[in-house]
Amino acid sequence: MSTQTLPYTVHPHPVTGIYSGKFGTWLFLASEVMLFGALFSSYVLLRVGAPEAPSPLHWPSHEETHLSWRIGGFNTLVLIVSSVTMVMAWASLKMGDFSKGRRYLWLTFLLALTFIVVKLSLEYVPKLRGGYVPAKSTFFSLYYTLTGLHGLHVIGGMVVIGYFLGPGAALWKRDPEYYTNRIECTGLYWHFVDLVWIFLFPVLYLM
Amino acid sequence: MSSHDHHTQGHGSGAHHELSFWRHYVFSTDHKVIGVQYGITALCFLFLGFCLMMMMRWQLAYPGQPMPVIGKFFGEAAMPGGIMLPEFYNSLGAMHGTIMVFLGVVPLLVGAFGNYVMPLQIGAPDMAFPKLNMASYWVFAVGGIVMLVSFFVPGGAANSGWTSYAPLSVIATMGQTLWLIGMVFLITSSLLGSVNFIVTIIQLRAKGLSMFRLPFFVWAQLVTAFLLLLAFPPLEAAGVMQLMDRVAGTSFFMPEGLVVSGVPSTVAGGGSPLLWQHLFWFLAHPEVYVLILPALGIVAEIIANNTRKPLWGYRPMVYSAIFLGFMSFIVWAHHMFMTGMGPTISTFFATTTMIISIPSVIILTALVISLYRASIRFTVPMLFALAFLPMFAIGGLTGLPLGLPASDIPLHDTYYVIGHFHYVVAPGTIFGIFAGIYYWYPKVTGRKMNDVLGKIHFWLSFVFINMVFGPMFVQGLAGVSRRLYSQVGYAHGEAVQSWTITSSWGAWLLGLAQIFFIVNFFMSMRAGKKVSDNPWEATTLEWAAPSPPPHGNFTTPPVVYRPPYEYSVPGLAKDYFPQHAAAEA
Amino acid sequence: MSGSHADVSKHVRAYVAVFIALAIGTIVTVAAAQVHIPHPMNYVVAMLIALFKASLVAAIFMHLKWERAANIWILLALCAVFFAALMLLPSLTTFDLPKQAQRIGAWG
Amino acid sequence: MRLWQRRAAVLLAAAAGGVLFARPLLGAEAAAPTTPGVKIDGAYADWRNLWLPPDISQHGHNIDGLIYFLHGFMGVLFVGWGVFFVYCLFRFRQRAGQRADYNLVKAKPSKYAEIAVAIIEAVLLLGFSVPIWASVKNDLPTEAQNPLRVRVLAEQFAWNFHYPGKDGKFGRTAPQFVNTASNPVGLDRSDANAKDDIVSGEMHLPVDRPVICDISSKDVIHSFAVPVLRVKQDAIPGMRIPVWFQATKTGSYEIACAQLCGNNHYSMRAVMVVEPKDRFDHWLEEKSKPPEEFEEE
Ligand code: HEA
Ligand code: HEA
Ligand code: CUA
Ligand SMILES: [Cu+2]
Repeated sequence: MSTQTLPYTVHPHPVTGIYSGKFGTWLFLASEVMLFGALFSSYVLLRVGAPEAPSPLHWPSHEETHLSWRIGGFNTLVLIVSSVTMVMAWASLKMGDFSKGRRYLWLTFLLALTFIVVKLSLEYVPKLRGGYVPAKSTFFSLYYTLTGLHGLHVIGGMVVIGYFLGPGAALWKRDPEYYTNRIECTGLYWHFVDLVWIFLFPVLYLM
Repeated sequence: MSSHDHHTQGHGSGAHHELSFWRHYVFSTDHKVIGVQYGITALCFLFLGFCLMMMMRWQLAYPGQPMPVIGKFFGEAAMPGGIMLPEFYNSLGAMHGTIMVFLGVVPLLVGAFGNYVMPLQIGAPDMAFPKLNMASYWVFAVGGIVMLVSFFVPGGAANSGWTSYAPLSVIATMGQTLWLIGMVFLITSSLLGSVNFIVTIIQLRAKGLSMFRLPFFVWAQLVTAFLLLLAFPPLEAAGVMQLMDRVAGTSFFMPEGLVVSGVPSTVAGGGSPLLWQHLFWFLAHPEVYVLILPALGIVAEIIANNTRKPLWGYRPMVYSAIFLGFMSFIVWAHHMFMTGMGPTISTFFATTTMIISIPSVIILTALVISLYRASIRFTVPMLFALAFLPMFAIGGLTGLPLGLPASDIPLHDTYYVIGHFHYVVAPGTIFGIFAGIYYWYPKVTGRKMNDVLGKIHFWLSFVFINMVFGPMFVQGLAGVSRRLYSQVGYAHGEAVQSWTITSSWGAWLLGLAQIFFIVNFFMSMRAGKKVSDNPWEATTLEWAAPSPPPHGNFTTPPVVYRPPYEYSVPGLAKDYFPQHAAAEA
Repeated sequence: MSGSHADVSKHVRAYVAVFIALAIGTIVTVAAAQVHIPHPMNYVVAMLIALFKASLVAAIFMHLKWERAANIWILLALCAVFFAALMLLPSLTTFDLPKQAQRIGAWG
Repeated sequence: MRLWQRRAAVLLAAAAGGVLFARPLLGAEAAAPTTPGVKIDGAYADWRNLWLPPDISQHGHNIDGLIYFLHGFMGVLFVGWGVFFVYCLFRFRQRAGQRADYNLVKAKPSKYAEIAVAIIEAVLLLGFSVPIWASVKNDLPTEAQNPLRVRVLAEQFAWNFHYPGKDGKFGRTAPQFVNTASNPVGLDRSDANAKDDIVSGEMHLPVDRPVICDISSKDVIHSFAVPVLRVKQDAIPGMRIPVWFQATKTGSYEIACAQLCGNNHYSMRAVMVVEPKDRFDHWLEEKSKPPEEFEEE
């Protein structure tokens, strides 16, 4: 190990009150807000610009989209539960219980997997087979882009969580506090992914 | 995401690891190596962008005439018989803009200068997230390679302008797809970089270095990083949407009822071409301040150093920079006045545009007043920094007629706009970059660049760059549209064609003038005069480190005692008082 | 962040409470959609519920309630302003077009 | 700098300046001809003319006035700062035994100058730009002023001008009727209103009568730009945007495309003929004669 490491990777900066990783994560999330913001903005602009019902280009009613709120609602609950398990993982680690934290992490990972599997097998595949392709209408363009990008974020989260369950776990032995911090940052990201879905669900499935 | 890294090796002078060649020079996590990587790559791209443009200038000056010597290398698809095709011209134009902005200037100002100088100036051992820093460089490199590859696909590189307005870009050839993919990489790289910059500046300042003791350059980098962080994601989203339009047949930007080449289009429609413009300019207006702020930072450093005097109005400058950054997010639609915008919204955007010019005036005024009662040393970096001021003034002032919707009517999308922004980016930003290179070269290499060559480079560049861009205002006022493969088909274009020719000769002579720079740049690495750690007798922290600085930068962590520009302090023997000096040595 | 074990175990109760609130919020969202509120209002209702749920996630799960680092708050404020600009201005621009230009199309 | 270096620099600068002013020597002879047979009127800038082209519109002088004033203002700012700047460069260059002044001047004048800049910008914006823009955008001529309505439909790479004919009503148009050669604007021939409609690739206008152009596009974004009229409006597919103007001088002028629209953007040019009322009516008459050219193929 080297003698001089970077300061504030683990412990909070005395003035700003946070460690660098958390600050960086928040900054990253801010940029994510703008990323999804642009997509939501597109939704708003295209939605208010859409012509009224008789026109073939009118905005599809919720029946016309054939999106099931049951599946969407189920996935919403899955993500909410995964947020709870994520934060519990952190809390357990914070209290020094590594094996409990690990269990919660696994749960989170499996819930994320559930989300993706449900999304793909019950929604994407049947929809695409049924001719509801992205090119069908503005609504479906938005639907696939928004949920697709969100899904990629979920998968990204799974990769990170998987890393901390696998090779990344070694860090716990070296520096438990550092490990816990990294789980906190992962959690911040994970809750953000959940938060995006909280908006996506009503906008796409219920309107 | 968990982007932080526990950096466990390679730091501090105490522990010296033998790094392999690859870890040391290629996949290095040292901010200085990464800075140099960015610098070299970006200079090459800058050179490439310049070459593309010199070819365009031939077609503009002598339309339809075969290009001497070079023409025959390009083959039938681009230049049959040495005569440039319009599609090739458009590719060159779009790629010149893209390369200059995203692969040349931003990586130089932020990736190279920011990365190299900023941590030194704040007395940090490295960036906050060294591995992330390395990742930004490599993501950038991939983006650059994708852009380069796009020249060789069928149909050539993207040819819908650097603005890629839909629907043109959606129906364009394959190069556009690669452009979009490349942009997604470049944007991602900038995002990663900006997170790193902000955290570093906020968290890793040396002891005693409060925010208002930061050199102005660091402030400029901080504001710039925020612009990158919050303005770039919308274009990433827009890029994904345009990719969907091109690849999956969606119609985000495609309205119904299109008839392309006489054939009714099959896309569903319902999209909005203006949506693309909003998302693009939401990025691209802040982007132009990304191009200018760090350059202003460099110029401020050099002016303080060579006037031997504290900067006049340091605090107002900092506040102006912050305000400028903030406002730059809400002026974007001044690029869209001619899309049929109504009076209310156009007034809003025109007002914000006028407001945003005020902080620029304040910064420029402060820099000019800093010369008063100074003791000006006309070193090479100082020459470039001084020339920057009136050149930026011309560019900035010509922004005003563009910012008022009424006077923008005859000027929009003419060469007047081209003149406006080239005055800010070329004799403005590029001069800032040259100034920075001459100024920090001794820090990076331990040697100074040659003075005489530098001065020749400066004077020739100064004269010829005005010869390039001055005539553009004349063309623009005469009504010549931009992005014209040839203007002589128009009577009003033909009338001012001789100015175009002047401009082209200016560009080629400017190119010749760069030989003095390139020779100097490479020659000085071996043959430049060896200099001390602080050859300019400067006060800021980067000069407290050895030249070139070792891993971990400082032999002992520096402590800061005073504001950044304490020059000519009365009662001291030396005319500079470094930030880290406890008392006069 | 709060440090001691006792603190964290107090959080745990909050997490469970928030989970219940979120679950109820989801049910309310779905229920509200079934009663067919007329067009623009249905968005307002749905967004209000979503906003409420999102605030809970941000405040409790993301620890904003306990966060005292000013940086994060400044960042979020900035983000909120630009987000609002991005949401509002493009659509407003479309509405500000002269009447004749609004969504008439090239044909007709 | 040593003396010889300074001399060399001055010499180089002079040489470069010489190149700049010897510009006509660098070969300014005319290249490709403009549209054969059509003489373009209006004394366009030749290379000695450094300013806006002549103005033949009723509203143009307001815009020109604003641009003139702005450039005066910019000139004052530039020269003002520039004089001070150059003065400093000479007066405060480094001299032996002299030190810079550590103390910063209290520069009130700069503050006043900045405030003045802000005020003048506000006046220019609110006093001039906003009213001009409002009149250009909103004060479309009323029926009483008897405006001529023309539908302008852009395509890669041509301008189509669609006149309603005698009945003053535009016929129905739709994309499926488009035929590039015979029916560029997609007129529905079965529509009664379409019978007398006129479609032309050359724009004819009566002088001294308000004109409303509805600008749109079939494919990509173009921009309808008439330099001598001080008119510019993007032609955006999916939108139809009105612009209006009144030409005050007869002659043939150029319509340009100002927005990159593809390979032949550079040649997307049309001629606009402004003529007296009787000539214009005659042209309409001629054009509405039995339309063999309109027959479907
Ligand atoms: C570095 C880049 C940069 C900078 C700093 C600016 C600065 C400004 N720009 Fe520019 N702009 C661009 C890059 C830049 N721009 C680009 C690239 C485009 C075109 C994009 C495209 O379409 O492809 C563009 C286009 C553009 C347009 C759109 C034009 C059109 O398409 O019709 C407008 C309109 O409002 C505009 C306005 C302004 C204004 C008001 C400023 C202001 O911030 C300027 C403020 C500065 C001043 C007012 C100067 C102050 C001077 C003094 C006080 C005198 C001092 C004197 C001496 C020292 C001698 N710009
Ligand atoms: C940062 C941005 C930037 C910069 C620096 C430049 C620099 C230059 N640009 Fe460009 N330009 C754009 C951004 C930029 N441009 C954009 C965005 C467009 C619009 C594109 C579009 O229409 O879509 C454009 C368009 C544009 C046009 C209009 C094309 C058209 O409308 O058809 C022209 C025409 O002359 C032009 C010319 C030039 C010239 C002569 C320079 C010169 O100033 C170049 C000077 C450059 C140097 C002096 C660099 C020298 C570098 C080296 C020598 C490196 C040395 C290397 C090593 C040591 C390794 N540019
Ligand atoms: Cu049509 Cu350019
Ligand atoms: Cu702008």
